Amino acid sequence: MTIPFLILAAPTIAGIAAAMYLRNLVHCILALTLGFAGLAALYLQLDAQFVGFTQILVYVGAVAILAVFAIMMTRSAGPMAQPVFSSSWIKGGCVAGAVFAVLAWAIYRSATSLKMLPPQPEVAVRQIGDALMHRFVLPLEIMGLLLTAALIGAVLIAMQEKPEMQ
Amino acid sequence: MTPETIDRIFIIWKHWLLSYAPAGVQPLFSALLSVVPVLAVFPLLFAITTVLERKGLGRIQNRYGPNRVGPYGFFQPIADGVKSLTKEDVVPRTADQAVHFLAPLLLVAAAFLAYAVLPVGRNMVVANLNAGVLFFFAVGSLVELAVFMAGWSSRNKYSLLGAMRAIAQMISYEVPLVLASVVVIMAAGSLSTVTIVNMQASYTGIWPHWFVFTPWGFVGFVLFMIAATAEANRSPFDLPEGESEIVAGYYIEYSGFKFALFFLGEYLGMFATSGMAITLFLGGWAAPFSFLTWVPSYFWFFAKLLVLIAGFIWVRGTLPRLRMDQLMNFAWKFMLPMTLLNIFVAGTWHFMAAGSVRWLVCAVLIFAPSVLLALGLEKGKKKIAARTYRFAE
Amino acid sequence: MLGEGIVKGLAETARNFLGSYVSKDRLTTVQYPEERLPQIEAARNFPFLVYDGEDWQQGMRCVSCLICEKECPPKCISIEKSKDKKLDASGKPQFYPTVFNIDVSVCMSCQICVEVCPFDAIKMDVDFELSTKDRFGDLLWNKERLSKSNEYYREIHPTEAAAVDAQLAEERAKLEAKSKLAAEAKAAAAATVPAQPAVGATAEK
Amino acid sequence: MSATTAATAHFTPKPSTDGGEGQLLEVSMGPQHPSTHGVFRMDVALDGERVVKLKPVFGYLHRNHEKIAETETYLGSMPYTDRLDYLCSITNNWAYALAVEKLAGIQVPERAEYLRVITGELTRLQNHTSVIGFLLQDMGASGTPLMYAFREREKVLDLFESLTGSRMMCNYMRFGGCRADMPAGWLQQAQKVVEAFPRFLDEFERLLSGNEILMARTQGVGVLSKELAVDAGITGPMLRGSGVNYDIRKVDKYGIYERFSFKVPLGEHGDVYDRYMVRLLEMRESVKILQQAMRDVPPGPIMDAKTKLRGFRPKAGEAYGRIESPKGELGFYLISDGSPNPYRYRVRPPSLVNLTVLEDMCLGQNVADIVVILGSIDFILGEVDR
Repeated sequence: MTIPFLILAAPTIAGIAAAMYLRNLVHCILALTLGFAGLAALYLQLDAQFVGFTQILVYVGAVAILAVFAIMMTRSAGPMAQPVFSSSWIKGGCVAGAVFAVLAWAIYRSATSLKMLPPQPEVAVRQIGDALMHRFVLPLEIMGLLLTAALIGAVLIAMQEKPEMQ
Repeated sequence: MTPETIDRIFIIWKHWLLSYAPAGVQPLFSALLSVVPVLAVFPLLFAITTVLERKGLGRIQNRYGPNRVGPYGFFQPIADGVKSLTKEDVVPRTADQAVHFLAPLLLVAAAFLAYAVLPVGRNMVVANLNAGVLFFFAVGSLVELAVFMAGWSSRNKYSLLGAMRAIAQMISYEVPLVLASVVVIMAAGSLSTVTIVNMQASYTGIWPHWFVFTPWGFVGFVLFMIAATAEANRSPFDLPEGESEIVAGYYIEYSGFKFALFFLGEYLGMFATSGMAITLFLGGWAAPFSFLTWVPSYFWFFAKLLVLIAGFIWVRGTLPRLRMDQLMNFAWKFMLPMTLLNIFVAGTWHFMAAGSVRWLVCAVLIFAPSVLLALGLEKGKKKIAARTYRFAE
Repeated sequence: MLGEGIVKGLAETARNFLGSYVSKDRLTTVQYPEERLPQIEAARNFPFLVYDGEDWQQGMRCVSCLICEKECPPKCISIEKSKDKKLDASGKPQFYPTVFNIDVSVCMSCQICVEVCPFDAIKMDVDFELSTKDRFGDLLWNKERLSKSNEYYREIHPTEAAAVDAQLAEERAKLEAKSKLAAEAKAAAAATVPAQPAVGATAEK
Repeated sequence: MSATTAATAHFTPKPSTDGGEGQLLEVSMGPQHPSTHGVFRMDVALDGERVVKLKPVFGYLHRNHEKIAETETYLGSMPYTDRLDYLCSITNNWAYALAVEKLAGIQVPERAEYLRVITGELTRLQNHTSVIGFLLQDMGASGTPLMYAFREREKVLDLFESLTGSRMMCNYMRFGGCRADMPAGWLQQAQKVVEAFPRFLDEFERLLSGNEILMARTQGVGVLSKELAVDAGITGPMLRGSGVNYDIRKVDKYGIYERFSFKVPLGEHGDVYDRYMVRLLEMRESVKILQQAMRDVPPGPIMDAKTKLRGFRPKAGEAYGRIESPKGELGFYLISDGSPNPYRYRVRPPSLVNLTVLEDMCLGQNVADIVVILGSIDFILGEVDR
């Protein structure tokens, strides 16, 4: 636990917490974006440049914008009428606690097993490319196929409007 | 002083200044010394560009342009600055105060971040990141968020429309922007901007090895510049501002200094994408001919930047604005296929032996489909063509 | 081919950009306060009252007939007619305006007052720099401010003024001939018929 | 609420009324909006960027023109007609003079008729240049076409100033002729301007007519069908852009228009591009008319000697005088009861009538198209609101 880590972790946690507790949906998303950015900074601190920048590009640049766009297109952006705590908060808490426990267990286990490894040299982008093209080429292709299918599906959904327009 | 010393003068100064700093704060001081010039030079360039743009547009339109403040009107930006600083800062009552305040700051901050990876001269880059190009596009996407914040928080319908347009446009054109630069990354085998420039800074005879002098590089450069125009919200893609349609778009409710910040952010974004185009395709700080290498490298970078800015001004002075659907059509039906095709051509180039055959094959591969795509755009659902007219006696 | 029209347009703007440095025909802007366009003779901006001779009160042509006040479309002229008569430049007793005001902010420079004036007493000025910081006082011009000499009129509208002067001189000559004739007749008839009043002769025009 | 725009009102999107899925955004474009060409407002309901409802609101510039005219003398209304369509004061004067001449049975001398044709066609040139410039300005061409158009328009306005004394508020026509004869050298100057004009049109066409963006923005946008145009009483370049051969210069042959040979360009699709091109081609025809008129202008008086300026009282009756103004059929309807003032004075403004089809042309189009369609209508609020 270094000081830079704390400096970066604090806004990340704060942003994510604010995303849950703020009443205005747009504020929530902006706070969530802060959380994403903090996460990216944490990756950078761990010398994972590629992952860090991809985090910003994908989560800040695309996911947050997509959410914002969805809100802008679909509903009035005023604050919600319901209270922040939903009536079934106990169930939700239980699920969250369970997920946290599993994650913590996994991290703890891997941390103990990885402790022995020497520090990795900085991963170059070229290595990532090599890995994607050789060792992980099948998962990559499957992902590509899945995304193409999703893209075609999205196009089809968008296409249906056309006869109505004319 | 030898040319080498002049070329290195800023680095020498930096080291000289750094030697006075105590050892403990040296990294911090070094970073500061790298960042402050960027914060000083590019806003100054912004000031100069506003005058140049107004004077250039004026001449294009057969006017003088600003010529009242100072010699030939070159102190106009000072007058503009004073004006924007002394103006009342109006915030609409229904606006979301905090977001309304943060939006211009975020925009300018994101625009400045992009300069971190631009090599403005030999060994002159703020941060030589391994994934520099990726960093550039990552911080570029922050601009969209700032634009959304401005448009949404103003609580104005025009600004909301403007923000929707801006985000849709930026997302659509970010894809071809990134894909157009992929060819260079393929050729260079690196995401580091410094490496990319160094690869282009060699010569055959007097001719440089810029990527723009290859078929895929040229097409990539053109596509990159078109996408950059759209990213920078410049005419003919200035729909988010759309003066005549949605008044001023997402910054309609900003006044005074915040408005100036938007203005600054927009121009900084334009310089940054132009700088990236120079880095990727036009050899960065490399001299255009081998016998001109004695001229300091930073001079070449800024000279190229000014040429691209002049191009932006010229285009702005000529073209009318596209419409939203046409803009999208152009992005997805022309730009995207072309960039993908360009990647394919770049791959072909890579695997073919050097010579005129390679040139011919790649040129045909890129030219024929582009004509077809253009025809497809023209002869789409609504045919666009010049018409002849009949006359009644 | 897509882009052809765009390239043509770019060439055209480039030509204009360069042309604006060499051709005066393209760069038509006039740097106003320092440079000025030559004054156009027919220009009209705001009426003024013409006087003959040196003294504006003495030589004022206006006889306060109130026609312009009546005909002025926006009704920006207000005149008060004098009770007494005063000798005009040619030495005839005439009514004169005690008050003659024109409101600059109302006047629409239509020149109808000039066209309907039978005495050529009101003409259009070419001076267009009438702006003032005083919203009320300075925009209502009185008789003194409105009066300008015939020499000034000749200067700004030479052609028109020459025609007016010739016409006035002719009328005056006719009048003199008539009055001479009348005087002779008077002498001949030994004051049996009274002379025709001079005002009527001018107003018949 | 902010003072900068009226669009802040009703911020919350309202549920759609047309049964569609989306929500409608109501935007009030104007009265302070850069492209409404004056104080004009449109209540627009948008579905995304598509227009589903458009209600024009005007009257902000109403100044009681017709009623004032009834309290003025016949002559006194002449300068007021300048202010109807302030871009083309001379054609306004002409239409009014024509109506009064019909009412009072006045003959116009030959030279005055030629002067009227020359100034009237010059007015058409300068009106069409500025309209096209404004149209392209609305399309976002950052002022360049507008500045080129204004550069040429200035030359015509210079001619007007040296002939009539004013650049825009010419107040030139009188019942039975024209107010001022050509000063020395004017005709030569005018000939020079007219000879140079086609070169400007060529430049303009090179600049933008073939431009793909312009074609994409205007072709198929704001289509006005032939039938609707006729039914709605549309006149002028708008009607001809829709392909209806109707030009009052040809139909009425008022003045001396039957002496000149010129053609009437007709559009086919009735879209914005056709209206734009029809105006460009019309200017070329106007140049032809001007060349003929300037060649043939005879010497002679410019005012009917019998008509009095002061105390003008036409006999009781009514008359309707109309001309082909640059914007369409401009008519003046007058009833005289024998007094110095008209009993009834009515203007048939082409701008207002042409504006009535705005909603029909805009529905289903993009919000960006509204301003282009509006620009292609060529209306002047001074004439719409009167």
